[in-house]
Amino acid sequence: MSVRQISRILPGALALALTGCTGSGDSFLQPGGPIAAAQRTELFQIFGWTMIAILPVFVLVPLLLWRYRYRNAKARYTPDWDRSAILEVLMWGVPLVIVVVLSAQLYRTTHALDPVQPLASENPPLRVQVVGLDWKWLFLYPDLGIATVNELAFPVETSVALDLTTDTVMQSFLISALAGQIYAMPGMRTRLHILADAPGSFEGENTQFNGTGFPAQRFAARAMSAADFDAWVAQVRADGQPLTEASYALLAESSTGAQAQARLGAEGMAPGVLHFSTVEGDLFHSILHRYMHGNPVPPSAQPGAVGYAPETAEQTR
Amino acid sequence: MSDPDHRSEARLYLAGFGLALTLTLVPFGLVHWGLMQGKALAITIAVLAVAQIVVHLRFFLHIDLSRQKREDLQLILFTVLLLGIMAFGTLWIMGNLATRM
Amino acid sequence: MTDPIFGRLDLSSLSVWRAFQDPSLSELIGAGAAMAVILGALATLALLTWIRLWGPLWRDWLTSVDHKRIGIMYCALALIMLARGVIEGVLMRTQQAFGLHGGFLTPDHFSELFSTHGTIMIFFVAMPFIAGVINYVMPLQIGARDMAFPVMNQISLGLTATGAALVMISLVLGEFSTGGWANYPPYTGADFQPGPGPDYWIWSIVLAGIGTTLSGINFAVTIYKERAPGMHFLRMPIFCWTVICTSIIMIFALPPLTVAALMLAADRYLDFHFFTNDLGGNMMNYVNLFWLFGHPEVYLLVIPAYGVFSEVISTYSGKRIYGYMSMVYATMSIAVLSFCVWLHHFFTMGQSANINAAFGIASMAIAVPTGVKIYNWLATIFRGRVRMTVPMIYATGFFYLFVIGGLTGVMLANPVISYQVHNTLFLVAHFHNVIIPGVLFGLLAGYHYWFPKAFGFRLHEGWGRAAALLWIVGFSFTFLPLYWLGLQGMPRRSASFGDPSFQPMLWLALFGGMLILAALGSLMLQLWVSIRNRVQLAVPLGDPWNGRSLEWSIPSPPPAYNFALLPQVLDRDDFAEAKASGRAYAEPAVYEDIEMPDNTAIGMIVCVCSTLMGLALVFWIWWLAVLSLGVMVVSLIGRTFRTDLSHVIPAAQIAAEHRAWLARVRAAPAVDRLAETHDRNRGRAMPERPFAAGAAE
Amino acid sequence: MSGSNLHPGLNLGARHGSAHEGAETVVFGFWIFLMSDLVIFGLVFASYLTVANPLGMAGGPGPADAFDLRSIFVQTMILLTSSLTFGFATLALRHEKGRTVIAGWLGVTLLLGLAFLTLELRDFAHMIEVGAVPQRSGFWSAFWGLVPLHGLHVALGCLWIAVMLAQMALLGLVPVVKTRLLRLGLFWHFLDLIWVAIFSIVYLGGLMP
Repeated sequence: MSVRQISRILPGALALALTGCTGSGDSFLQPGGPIAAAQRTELFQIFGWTMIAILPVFVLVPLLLWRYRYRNAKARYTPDWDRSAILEVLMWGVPLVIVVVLSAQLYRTTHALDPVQPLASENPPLRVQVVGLDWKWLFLYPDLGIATVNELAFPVETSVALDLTTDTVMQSFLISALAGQIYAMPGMRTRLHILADAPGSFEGENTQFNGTGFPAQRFAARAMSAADFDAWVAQVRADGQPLTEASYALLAESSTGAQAQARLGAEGMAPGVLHFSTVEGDLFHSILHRYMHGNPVPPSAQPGAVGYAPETAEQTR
Repeated sequence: MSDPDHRSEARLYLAGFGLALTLTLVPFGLVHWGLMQGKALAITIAVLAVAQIVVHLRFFLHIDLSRQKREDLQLILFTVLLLGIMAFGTLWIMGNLATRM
Repeated sequence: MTDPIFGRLDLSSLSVWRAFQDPSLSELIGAGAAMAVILGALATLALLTWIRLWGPLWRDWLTSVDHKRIGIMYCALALIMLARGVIEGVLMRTQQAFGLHGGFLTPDHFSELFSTHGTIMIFFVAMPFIAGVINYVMPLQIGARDMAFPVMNQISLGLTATGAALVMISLVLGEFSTGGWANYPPYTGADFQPGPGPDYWIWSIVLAGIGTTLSGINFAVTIYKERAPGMHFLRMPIFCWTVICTSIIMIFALPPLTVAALMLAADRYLDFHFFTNDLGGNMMNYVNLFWLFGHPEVYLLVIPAYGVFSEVISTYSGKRIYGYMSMVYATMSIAVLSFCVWLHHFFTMGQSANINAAFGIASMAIAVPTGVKIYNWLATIFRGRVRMTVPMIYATGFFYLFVIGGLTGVMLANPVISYQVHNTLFLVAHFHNVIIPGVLFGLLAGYHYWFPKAFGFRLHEGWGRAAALLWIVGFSFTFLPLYWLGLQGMPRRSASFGDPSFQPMLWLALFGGMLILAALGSLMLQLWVSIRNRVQLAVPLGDPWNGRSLEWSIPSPPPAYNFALLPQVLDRDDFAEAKASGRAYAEPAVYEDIEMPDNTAIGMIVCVCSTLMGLALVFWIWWLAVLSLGVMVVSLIGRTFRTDLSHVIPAAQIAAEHRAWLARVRAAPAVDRLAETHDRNRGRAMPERPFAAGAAE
Repeated sequence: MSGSNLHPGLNLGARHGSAHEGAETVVFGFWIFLMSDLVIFGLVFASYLTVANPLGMAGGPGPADAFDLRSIFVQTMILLTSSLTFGFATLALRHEKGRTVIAGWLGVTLLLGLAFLTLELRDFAHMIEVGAVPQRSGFWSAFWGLVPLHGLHVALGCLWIAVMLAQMALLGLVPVVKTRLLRLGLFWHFLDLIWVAIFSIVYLGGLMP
């Protein structure tokens, strides 16, 4: 069996073993889309290749320690032996070859899985703008005119193009079962593409600590059939409230999804979720540009800041 | 200033001063009178600055590559290497991020 | 706004007062910790007064410029801070084990815990421990009388102690940052954390960092200029090579941290816009600068630990280190490569695939020299005669666990994987997996190995074995489950979580944390038992392990001047060769006077003044900041006007001491390695060659 | 120079005996310190370059609004001349021309250093007047983090010269004073090196047509 074959079979076996014991479907070990699946494969391939260098250590340590224990007078003792050309070549050569192989693979997959690239799909792509707030995620659907908090719905087998920023401190956006994470930062726009193969609900989260409500900053990424998605859009339009400058100012206060529900009088929705039927103006770009304008953003106008008071800071918007 | 060693060493300092002076006057003149523009000017300024740094190292700090003990030479070159990695890396990364966001 | 005398320091800064106002469990734990600090300090002061140790403490320790005593003080500082760090770690594991939808700590308290835990463990445990071991061992190994700059060495220690003191004071006054040990803005900017927390972080890091940079300069110059005659670079023990590499990192990787932290300070104090959200600030550059320091930093920590393992494995295998040149090249290439990989800490910031790939490949490249080192150690064991002493138990644990850390390191070096597991518990598991088995096990092995050199008696073997096994097993239980949780997407720094399936693994991790607590307890008990049995454990003749390098050729503990006459080095592993060829323990023909630097209080002045300055800056007490800086500068400059700062030890005294010791060595029976850990071992080793040579073929 | 160079840069020379021998360690140590300091400057330069663009200036004043090329030119000339005068001081030390000559050249250097600082402070005052303050934008933050950092070094250099003048008067030219003068020389020339980078990158680069 060639090394190549081993490296193919071993990951499969490991995948079985590992996914057998996973508890929830919110990890890339149980992928819901092509990116996460490719990331899982990559993980197992690295595992397989590095084992070539690692297994000898695992095996040799006990063998050597036992064989050359002090009381074993039968073992050979060569106190001055300290070099061997063959060993030297192996010691440098084997890790080097492994790293070269892994580097080639790394270069290929890093480019292939670059989060900026749209994903191949027959359906037209969907654009979603993501705004990280203290301690919730706001999703804007610019082509549909709706918005949600802590609920990201999208049709299956569709490339979803996410533009991300935040209106507070730095955050990191991760839906593990679909794709990797990307930072979201105020005044900057990062990009990520996701695609789900089949309907399902996947957990999304912020992984960059941003204050006391951090553990609550989770949301559901819901992949649904095209028909279900249309129905969902209609429902958001029906049960949502308009997202105005005033309601955004309330929403942007440091609060978890549940607290924001109470603040905006939207109890009765799913836990932590808010729906907005309309969005006033180009909210995403006005958030983005607020930090690029050359005007100071004092704490009173800075969501997440100590002393954020949007009522008194109207003039700076 | 009677002894000859002293005089020749002082002359070296004066030579360094003259070179540094020239290498300062030229870029200031270029900018002041607007004799060159854009990229060409930027490159000229950079080249003249590096030349002047070499002049300072040679004539004022007496870094003379041929006569030093190797370990001291290594220190300076090594610093330049590491600083190069850090500064170039910073500009590369931050520049790339700026164009993408 | 702020008081001209007390700045922003007021009653509510006292954590005890806060607990009095709001007696929740979380505040009570905080107040309890504050009380522990205060009472501990008072008890220490009272004890010192009661047994009248102030005089000796001041004369022999605090004002000493002896590299050996400074080294011991560094290690003592590290062990005290280790206790706090471990307790905080266990507290966090407890919180998370009960953290399904809640837990008993407030999120604020939890975030303070992970911030202080990280800061303490890196800057005030690992770094001082390393600085301590290097300080003690390196000059002895190269045959030097002291560091190149003994007074600067004392000042470095003072500045490190300042940083540690500030972190300790933050328990009592105000609160520490909640931004983690990396303290990323804008979260730590004035808008989001206007309190004193991030300022504590800034000043403790900056002041200690200056101390570390000075240490690096000191180590490098000592090795370059103070080697004994004949000690060519290629005759130095591997440990000294690792010190060169580490000091390179101290000299060149601390500046980015200083720059980043001071820029953050400018943002917070003077309303600059380096890293703010608005007005053209660029927080990404902080991340960039921090990791320009942060990545070399972990190699700063682990490279000397590699050096310790090299010494330990070679000694306890009774063999030359295998592949000396390989080791040197590997260490050097790790040191240089460590400067080329910092971006892998932020693959997910949005830069192009080309940049990610370049830094990913550079990161993986470090695995090559690291792998070479591991194989070299195995080849050193091969055809040796191995004694499974405590340091070798640590080394064995290191082999297994560190290799796992290396495997996950290669995974994290891959941007594709990093996109998934970055910022999760997988990352937490990975860096604990390199830092604990790599750095801490190495340092504890070194502690065990060199303790008899420093104090003249061995550490108790049984408790040492218990501690080592508890560390290894405890580590595995604590951190291996975190890999699984990280792969499941559990983010780091979460005070609570919502997925019940995480719970079993977190309980397992808590169990491991308890074992680590027991390991820490065993270490303390071991120290206590060893001190009580110091007469049976004494090894005054200086060579309890059949050592191979110069430090074993002198008495334990060594005299202030280290070597009666600077040794003439003829070989690599010179002392082993000397013992084999019979030239060890020779009496020099002539003894000479030795000039040694005088004790000085300058290090303590710097320590006290900079602590006051740091505190004053944290609480905006401007007059105190200016005053303490002024006193510090004036005393430093004032000292340079004195020229009579050394004393001479007469040759006759040295001759008498050295001859007395030599006579005891010659009179003592040499013990073989089977008796190494028995009371018979007085520090005179029997060469083991004859026994093995016949049995070999 | 004689063949007995123990460290890079100007050596005292063998006739200075123990001062020459002792210089090997301390000068090497000081070189390492300077290299560490160089990394600090290098990173501050790199940070400056990352914000030297319209985004970093955030609509605030740009270099052309605040820099005065003529003043910078005068400062450059002063600093360059001070390097020369310091060089003469070191030569006088090396060739044992006596305390007065050394102190004379050091005094001239000190005056030049103070003149440089005065002009620089005047420039800073002008910048504050036109609103080029660090609170205005990331660009000006980086400028105020970089150029005054060099100014602070010059001020420390001036303090150091003053201290050395006092030590020469009180202690005479003992070995430790000689090696300190040697290191002070390295420091002073190093500052001029940094200034070359500052006037090229910050001022000329900023005022390029």
